[in-house]
Amino acid sequence: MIAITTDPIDVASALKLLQADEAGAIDLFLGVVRDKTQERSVDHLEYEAYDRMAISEMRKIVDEANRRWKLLRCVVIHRKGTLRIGEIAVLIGVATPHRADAFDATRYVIDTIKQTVPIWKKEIFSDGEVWVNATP
Amino acid sequence: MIAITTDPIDVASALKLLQADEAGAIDLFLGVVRDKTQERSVDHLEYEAYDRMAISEMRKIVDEANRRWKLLRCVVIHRKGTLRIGEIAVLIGVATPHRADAFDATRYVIDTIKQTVPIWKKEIFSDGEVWVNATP
Amino acid sequence: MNASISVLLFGITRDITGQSAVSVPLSDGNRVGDLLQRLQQQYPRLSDIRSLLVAVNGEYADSDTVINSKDEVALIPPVSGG
Amino acid sequence: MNASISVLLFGITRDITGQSAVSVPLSDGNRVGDLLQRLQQQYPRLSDIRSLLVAVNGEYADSDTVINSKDEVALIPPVSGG
Repeated sequence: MIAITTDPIDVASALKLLQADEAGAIDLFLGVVRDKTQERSVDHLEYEAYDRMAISEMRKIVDEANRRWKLLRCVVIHRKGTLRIGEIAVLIGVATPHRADAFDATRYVIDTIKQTVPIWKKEIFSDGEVWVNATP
Repeated sequence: MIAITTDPIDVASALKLLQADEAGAIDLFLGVVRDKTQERSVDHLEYEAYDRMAISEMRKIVDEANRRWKLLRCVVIHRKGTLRIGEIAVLIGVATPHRADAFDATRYVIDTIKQTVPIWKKEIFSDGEVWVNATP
Repeated sequence: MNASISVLLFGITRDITGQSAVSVPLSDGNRVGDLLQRLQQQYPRLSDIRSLLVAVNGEYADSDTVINSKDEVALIPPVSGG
Repeated sequence: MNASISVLLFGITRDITGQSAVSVPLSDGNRVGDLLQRLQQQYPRLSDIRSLLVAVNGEYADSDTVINSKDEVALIPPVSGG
């Protein structure tokens, strides 16, 4: 399951989607809004997505992970809109028979999402704001 | 938090323990009872622990992970008793500022638990049973 | 024949232009590279961005890719999801 | 002075002996290696196990470690948690 949502990400529902009788390992990665970037205090984040393309790029990443590791289940949910500190921005869940594949695949998916998927975040500080990575 | 329990492992409560304002990444690994081992159908598993020593060995592992990666939060819960297919046998949760540390630490903790912590599992098949790893 | 194409804008490019889409005059046979050049002339601050890619119909496109008037075209500033 | 020590058993060692603890005669100065030897004489099937460690007071112990009568001693067959 691959989704972009403005609602809070529900870990329990994601976990249900990952269940499979052949699964011996589930790795669940959560990207969370933290209170600081390079020692600047973050007030909140704004995430924006080119939804259609973001979904199709995430689909490519999951397909490639499937080719490399033969996943039993894979869930990718990215949130957009306003996110406060402690909220989950992205959830990657992978179920495999053995644990090395679950770790490798989860890490591949999140690393690649950060490189290719058209989603952008703006950090809002008390005294300004910045689109992350946008300028040198 | 480090625990051995006979109760089902509650992922939502573990997740609450992992929350920290400085956390940007949470990795959650679940070891799950799967339906097959080397093509033999598993009916259920029995886990047994030398509780006192298992807790202290898990504590050592978490302390070492803390030294290597500086974790914000770490939760390790191992279940014992009778476990059915699909049930969670072990949960490792790690919260860190950045994701590479969360993945590395989680993997280190589960890999090392499997090597040093005095917990044993017996696989019960329809036609027999075996203590995993016990005999050549 | 001259037409124009609407280019979708996200993130910093939307902030720079103040719009979520801009209309760019397009001649037959125009390529992604031509589009980028035209946009940077129109909005010089786009050159401040670390890198600027173009998606055509939801796929990353080379600067050689020819744009047709029915294509969905988007500017893709450096992504920062996750 | 001769005493005896109770050795905790888990997993396959509990199945082999049919008990969750066995009492082993212990002389002053006896070491972990002596204990293992004595147990393997008493329960030859313990030699079928891939490896057998001993914990003294909840810590893995070398075969040189001296066992005292107040120690908590346990046999540790190959672990398989997780």
